[in-house]
Amino acid sequence: MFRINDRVIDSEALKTAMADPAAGGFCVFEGWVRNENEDRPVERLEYEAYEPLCVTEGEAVLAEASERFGILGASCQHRTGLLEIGECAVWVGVAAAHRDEAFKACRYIIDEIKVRLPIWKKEHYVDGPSVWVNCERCSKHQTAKPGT
Amino acid sequence: MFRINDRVIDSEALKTAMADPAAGGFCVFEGWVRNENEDRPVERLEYEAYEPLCVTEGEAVLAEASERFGILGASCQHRTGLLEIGECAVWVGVAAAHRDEAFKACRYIIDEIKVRLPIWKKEHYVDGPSVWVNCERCSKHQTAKPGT
Amino acid sequence: MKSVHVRYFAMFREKAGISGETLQLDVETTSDVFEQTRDRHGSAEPSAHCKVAVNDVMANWQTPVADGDTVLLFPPVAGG
Amino acid sequence: MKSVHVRYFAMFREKAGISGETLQLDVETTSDVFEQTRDRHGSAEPSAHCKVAVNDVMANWQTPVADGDTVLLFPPVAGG
Repeated sequence: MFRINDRVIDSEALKTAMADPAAGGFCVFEGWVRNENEDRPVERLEYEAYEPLCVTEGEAVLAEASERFGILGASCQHRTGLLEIGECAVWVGVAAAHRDEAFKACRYIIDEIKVRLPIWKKEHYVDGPSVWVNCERCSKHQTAKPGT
Repeated sequence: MFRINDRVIDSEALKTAMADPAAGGFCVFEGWVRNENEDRPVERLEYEAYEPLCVTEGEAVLAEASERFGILGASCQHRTGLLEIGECAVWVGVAAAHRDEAFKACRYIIDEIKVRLPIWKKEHYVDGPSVWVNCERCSKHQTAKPGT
Repeated sequence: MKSVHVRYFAMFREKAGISGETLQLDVETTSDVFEQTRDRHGSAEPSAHCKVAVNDVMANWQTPVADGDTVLLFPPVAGG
Repeated sequence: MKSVHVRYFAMFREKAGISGETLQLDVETTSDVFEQTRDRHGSAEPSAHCKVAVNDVMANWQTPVADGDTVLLFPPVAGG
């Protein structure tokens, strides 16, 4: 299930909901707010999202992962609003019979979430005005390898 | 840090201990006891380990992952003793600046842990006597020899 | 001329100073809407770096726009 | 002849019926210890599928064994 909202991510509850006696491997990715980006100290992040299409696209990404990798379950929650350094901005969990599918599906989901969902990130810096992250650097981000 | 013991794995505590303001990505793998193996229903698992060398090898694996992938932190806990279906047998967590290193290092650690550490797994079946499971790498040779 | 509801997000919204407006536009596709509102959303971004949706369905820059449609203009995304 | 402390684990321990013993063996390497205790640990496993440690340090099947050493015989591992 895909969710996007401004609530703190409860990773234990998300995991518990995925319990499956047929699962032998469980892979999680969490995106944390880090204290710098491209050598500039970051104070906090702000996420804006267009939630209706995030849910549609997010559910599509989870369904694709299920089909491609034959996993038992996948779940994702993304936050919106102001986040402090160290907070979890996005959580992806995948349960599978074996670890290979779990890792591959988890990576697929976070990679797709980052480039397909209408979500925007504003960095509030210690030393200057806030900046929408990809807007100033998108050419590089679009053509180069995925960042964090 | 690598730990091996018979205590229930507290994944939240393990994660909290890895908090790092420079981390943007956190990848976890959990190995869960699943209810069947090669089409035989499994009732529970029993892990035996030679703990002194597990710790030495486990710490070596974590150090290798740090060096190869330039991550910020890595941690692993493995259980011993009797485990029920659905319980977490092994937890691997990796914090890194970016997700690519986090995923690669996490996968490296669990792959190496499974083939290098002196840990043995006995499957207790619903329908017959218990059997020591052999490593994935050797499983083809083993399945040809029932009763060993 | 078509009546098109245009919505701006994130950087586009901040540059336009409004989150949306209804415009009378001579347009065939979403690409035309993007170009004709460029002075409003103020972006130097090429549309290839941006995304677009029509009536809450993800679209592309060749998607036709009909009278009364809502076109959502998304600057480069940065989820995760 | 060397006095060698041999320890058996998991399947080897169960087949030997003991977790370890001290044996007088005419051996040069860990491989010799593995072969000469095969009737005790009862395994048809080739040593290539197994692991060995000497005095709590991971070793290989060419590692020399000295008088008084402790050789740990590990059946195929299955962590995780």
